[in-house]
Amino acid sequence: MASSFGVIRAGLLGAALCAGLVAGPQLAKAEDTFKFGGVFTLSGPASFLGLFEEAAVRLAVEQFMKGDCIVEAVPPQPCEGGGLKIGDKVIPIEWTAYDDVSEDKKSIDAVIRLVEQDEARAIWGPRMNSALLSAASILDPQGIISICAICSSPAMTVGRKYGHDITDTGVIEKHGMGEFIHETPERLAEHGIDPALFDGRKKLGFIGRNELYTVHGSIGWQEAVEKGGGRYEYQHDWAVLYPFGTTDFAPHVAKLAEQDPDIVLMDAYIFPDMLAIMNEMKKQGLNYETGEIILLGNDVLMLQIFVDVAKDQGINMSSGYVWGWQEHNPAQDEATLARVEKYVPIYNAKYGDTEVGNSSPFDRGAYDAAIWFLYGVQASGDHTDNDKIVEAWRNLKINGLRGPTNEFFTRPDTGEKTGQLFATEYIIGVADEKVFYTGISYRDELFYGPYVYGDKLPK
Amino acid sequence: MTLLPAHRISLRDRRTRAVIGWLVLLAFLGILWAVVDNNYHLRLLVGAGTAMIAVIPFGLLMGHMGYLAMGQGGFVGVGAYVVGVLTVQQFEFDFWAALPCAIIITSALAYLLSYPLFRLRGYHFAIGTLAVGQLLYIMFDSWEWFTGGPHGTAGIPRPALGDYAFVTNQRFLIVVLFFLVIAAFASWWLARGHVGRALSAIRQDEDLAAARGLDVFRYKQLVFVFAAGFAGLSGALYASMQIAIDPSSFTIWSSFQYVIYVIIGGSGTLLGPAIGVVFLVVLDQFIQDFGKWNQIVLGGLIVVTVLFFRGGLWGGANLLWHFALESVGIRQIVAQALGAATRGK
Amino acid sequence: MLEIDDLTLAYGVNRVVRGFNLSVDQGEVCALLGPNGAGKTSILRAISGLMRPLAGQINFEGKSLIRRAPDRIVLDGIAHVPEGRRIFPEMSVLDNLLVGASVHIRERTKTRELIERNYAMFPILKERARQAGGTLSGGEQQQLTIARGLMAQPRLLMVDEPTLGLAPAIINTLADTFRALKSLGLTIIVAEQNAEFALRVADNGTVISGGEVSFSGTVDALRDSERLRRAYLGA
Amino acid sequence: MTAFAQQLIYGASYGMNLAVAAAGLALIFGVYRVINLAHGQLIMLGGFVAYVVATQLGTHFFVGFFAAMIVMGLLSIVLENAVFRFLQRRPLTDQLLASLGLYMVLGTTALRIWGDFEARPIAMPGEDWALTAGEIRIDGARLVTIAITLVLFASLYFVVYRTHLGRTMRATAQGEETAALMGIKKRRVAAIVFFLGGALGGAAGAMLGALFNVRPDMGFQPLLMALVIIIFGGMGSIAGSIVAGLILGILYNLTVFYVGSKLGDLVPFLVLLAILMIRPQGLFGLPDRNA
Repeated sequence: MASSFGVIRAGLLGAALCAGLVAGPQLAKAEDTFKFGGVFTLSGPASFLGLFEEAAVRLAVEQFMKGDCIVEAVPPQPCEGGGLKIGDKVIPIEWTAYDDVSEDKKSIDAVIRLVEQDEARAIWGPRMNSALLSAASILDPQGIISICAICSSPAMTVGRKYGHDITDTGVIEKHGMGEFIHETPERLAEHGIDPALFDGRKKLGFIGRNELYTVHGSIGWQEAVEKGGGRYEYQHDWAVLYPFGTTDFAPHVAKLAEQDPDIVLMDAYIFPDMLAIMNEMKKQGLNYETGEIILLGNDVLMLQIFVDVAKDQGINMSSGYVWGWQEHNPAQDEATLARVEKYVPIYNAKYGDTEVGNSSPFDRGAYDAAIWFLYGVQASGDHTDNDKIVEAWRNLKINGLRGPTNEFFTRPDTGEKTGQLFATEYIIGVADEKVFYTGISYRDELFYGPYVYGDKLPK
Repeated sequence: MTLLPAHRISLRDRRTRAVIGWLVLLAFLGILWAVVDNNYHLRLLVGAGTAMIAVIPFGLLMGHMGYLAMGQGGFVGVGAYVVGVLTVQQFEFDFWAALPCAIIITSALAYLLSYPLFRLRGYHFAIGTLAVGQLLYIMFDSWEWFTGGPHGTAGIPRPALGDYAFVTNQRFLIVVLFFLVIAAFASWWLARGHVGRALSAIRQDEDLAAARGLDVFRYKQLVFVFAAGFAGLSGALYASMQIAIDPSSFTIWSSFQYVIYVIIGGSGTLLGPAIGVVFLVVLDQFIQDFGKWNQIVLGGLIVVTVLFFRGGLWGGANLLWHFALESVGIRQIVAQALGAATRGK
Repeated sequence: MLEIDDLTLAYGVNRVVRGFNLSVDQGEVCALLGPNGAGKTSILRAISGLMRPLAGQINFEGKSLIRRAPDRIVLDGIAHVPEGRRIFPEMSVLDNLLVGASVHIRERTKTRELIERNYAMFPILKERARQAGGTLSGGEQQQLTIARGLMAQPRLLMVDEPTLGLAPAIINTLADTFRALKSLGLTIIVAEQNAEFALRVADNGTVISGGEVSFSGTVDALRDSERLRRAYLGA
Repeated sequence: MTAFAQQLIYGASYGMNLAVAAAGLALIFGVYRVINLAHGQLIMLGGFVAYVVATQLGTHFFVGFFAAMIVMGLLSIVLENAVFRFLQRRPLTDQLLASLGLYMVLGTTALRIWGDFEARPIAMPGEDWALTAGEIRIDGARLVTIAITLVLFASLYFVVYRTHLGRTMRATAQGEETAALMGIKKRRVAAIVFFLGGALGGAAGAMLGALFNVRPDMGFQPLLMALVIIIFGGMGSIAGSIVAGLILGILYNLTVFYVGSKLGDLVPFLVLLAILMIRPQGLFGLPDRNA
């Protein structure tokens, strides 16, 4: 009698738990669809980097299904609606995205969920830098294409056949700025910049949050300096890397000031951090308003919205000593502008009133990349073969919202094609509280930092 | 040594219920292992099993002994990094060779730390362990030459026996379940008899226990090292499961996670923490639908559990069972149903 | 003044007091006698509202004290001096006294008068006014707890085990104190193990053993009673 | 030497802010014997209240500052009534966990309401001037927060040691039941203590927010540091909070400056462990009666 109770109870408990575990959200299995998944930071401290990206990729998929693609490919690709045109068939695209809640662990779980439950053939993300290695080791053996549009790590691409990083890495950006500080006075003058800007500047500094993006940034900065042949001094050891959650930046900036740098590269992308650092720099004699130092930064520093916010906090970036870069050419040609004008209202109508917000250069880049990838799949002629997709995608160029003819990058030292999507970097300055394009841009000068991992991921 | 003497088998007996609960849980995991073919669900199971290996022994420290340690994630991290460093970088150890190292190093660390830490009690102990956890995290993050720093360490192998490699989740789950049974059995073995009584005496009134001649420190040290050793084992399996590890998996929040498992499941029992893991892993799948609000759901759940379900889920289940047994009506209904079923045969 | 009927007290399922009755008249000093664990402290705690009775009635000046909060009961005029000389050790003697006057702290002149009266009755407290309570000697601490109880200006003062751990000379002083308080017209309940002390200061006595009343009567009757001795020895 | 002195000053200023954050935690622990992890989010929410009132409604910094104190004080009372009062006789694990649950709920709510990308400045007096002595400079805004801190601590000291309210609080801390026998209303003391604790958290948030911008994750580091401070200074000791806050703030700055920018937390936590070993009751604390 007593044991019967146990059996019933065991059965009930088991059934309940089974039901719980197995009844998790599942997608219906449809045979002929192209399964495309994404892992984004949609909540938590870094959600601002994920919301617009997810929105843009989702928009790209929707536009593709509608047959209303904005970006054009070279050679031309059809965009007929209903999905990918593969041979005679039209293959619908199935898009699934998960939120990693700003946690690396969650983002790995999401990657596995996409691969093993949703059977995705290509995965967008994760962005979390420290999750990349884990994701790579899960995705690569299965030949799953992985794409990241705002990643920062060469770990996304180096030695990885299926890994594709679209433009933005901690290392490569620093090569862009590295080129800029080595410019000749003539070229500076030619573009309306004070030719004496870099005269007598010798020591470089670096400040950023302690994370992979910044660590790579600092390594890239050292590479750029070495490439310049000794005109400047910088060591990776000098980098000031403040920990997560830092509230008072005074000691960190003091450490930077102690090194007495002539040029400081601020590698941060979170407004409150950046403002706190910039305020503190002014107070501690690293004044970029008076030319005490030159402040260099990344694309976030060169956002008009940031310049406006900084102005509200009493920071004047218009002094001629603050420079940064963007991938997005502010002085676009007419064809590109026409595409932007078509795209922006669609995006804004869809997301403008939500927490995603209105269109910016970032979502345009992500949209470009997503459409480009889908064209690549279509051009391969076989959406089930990732090798063919990669091959076809790498031979496709696009005329995107960011500018014409984006393409994959070839490493100058080996001539080998890597997974790095090439996009030109444009040097940006601020004058009269508005960001402006200097006319200086870099393309072939940017190259991979082979020093981070050599040619393969760490084993 | 029998799990249950025959005369004690009664559903009113706590121990009987615990044994049944364990058998159900293990049978449940075993059945899932056999029937689940969705790799993602298998992976959730692997994750849950790995967490249980750390949580059940940790429950002895937290529930049975009443010492709240808020740095357990650090010990799991040590286990993971020992395996990570030994199997990957310069050393290229086999997983099976690295695993005991992980356990030994973690236990040794806990042994050393137990001397200073157990001079503390209550909140002081909690915050002392928090400090240890935070220091370990800083170490993982800043000893780049050893741990890879923010890069982490990648390419950790999954174990193999001869030609049989536990590479798939289903195979790896065998390894995890094996160690889970060891962890559960060892904890049960430790919690019974004099150690269990000593722990309970320490929880109720440590000074009194010491005054009665109990070597309180030795017992505390034993349980602390025991919990840390299994945390190291769990970390080693975690590293192998994840293939790549980095410091962000071993922050203060990961330490809190272990505490949450124990409390939600039911502290003071061995089964409770294990149930807590299963429940939270399943719940996590559902509250993903709450999207950005899921932390609120989890936080609210913790508050409600602490306020209203003092024994956690397992305590609540026992209470329900108790009411069911005490309520004559239900008993009759069940008895009739069973009678009908037997007659049917 | 205080009427207790059929009081039953329990900790969990453990009944410590059963069917206890007590009647205390105005101006009387009543001793609760009994060995350790007899339930004396529980009865005092029930009167002052720290413990909720399982059954029974407690009436003070015609008002029921059942389910009344401790702070209301203090306001009603009952002060409870707990056992073990629970002063506030890190607070000064003066602060200890002022805390005792919490229920009427706004009436400054009254508080000041009460303090002066206490200082007159316990001169040592005046000397030690700025000293931390924890630094006083045992006898001084007991004086402080009684003085602190008086600060609430009670009509009924309940003192729990005042002589515990005190030297005989100090117990003598304490007995004088009780007589002085009685002469002021205060009603007092004193719970004691020390029968000799209780018989010296009290008018009436009630002996409790095992949670029940085993004897009740005047001190004189009590003194001759075999039962008192038996209650202690037999417990 | 100048650099060292400068770091001392920065550290002292940051330490004073942390001391205010810790004092609230210490006060609640001292009287009520609960370590309230949700205090970290009260600090953060205090910053947001100050931001909404001072910046968005366009009032003076001090209006926002007092609003933060009052709103967080009230929220703290609500938390006491809804959660902590039920946990008073429960093991510390339960108390800590409940407060952790509250931490998650409050933190996520704030994140959902305000998001985390924007910079939220609060204009504060002293922002645009500084005292300089040779190479050493002291920002006006930091001086203002130091002044506020001193005023807050003086008021707190006055309330606790010079008023009857403070007397009842101390009495409750030293013997809750005995205090009840003196006619002290336990619930009222709890409400006041939680109000003061929450208000101090709100004040810390308003000051940190004004100095360094308001953000949803701003409560975490101050909470960690406050935990270290209350252990260091002695659980429940107000004087201990300010001394330990100063020492911790200075140590943090010196570590960053001389040891390494990544290792800011290293020395404070090492010192914490050392203190726990040598003098578990902290600098000013009496031996823990509760544990």
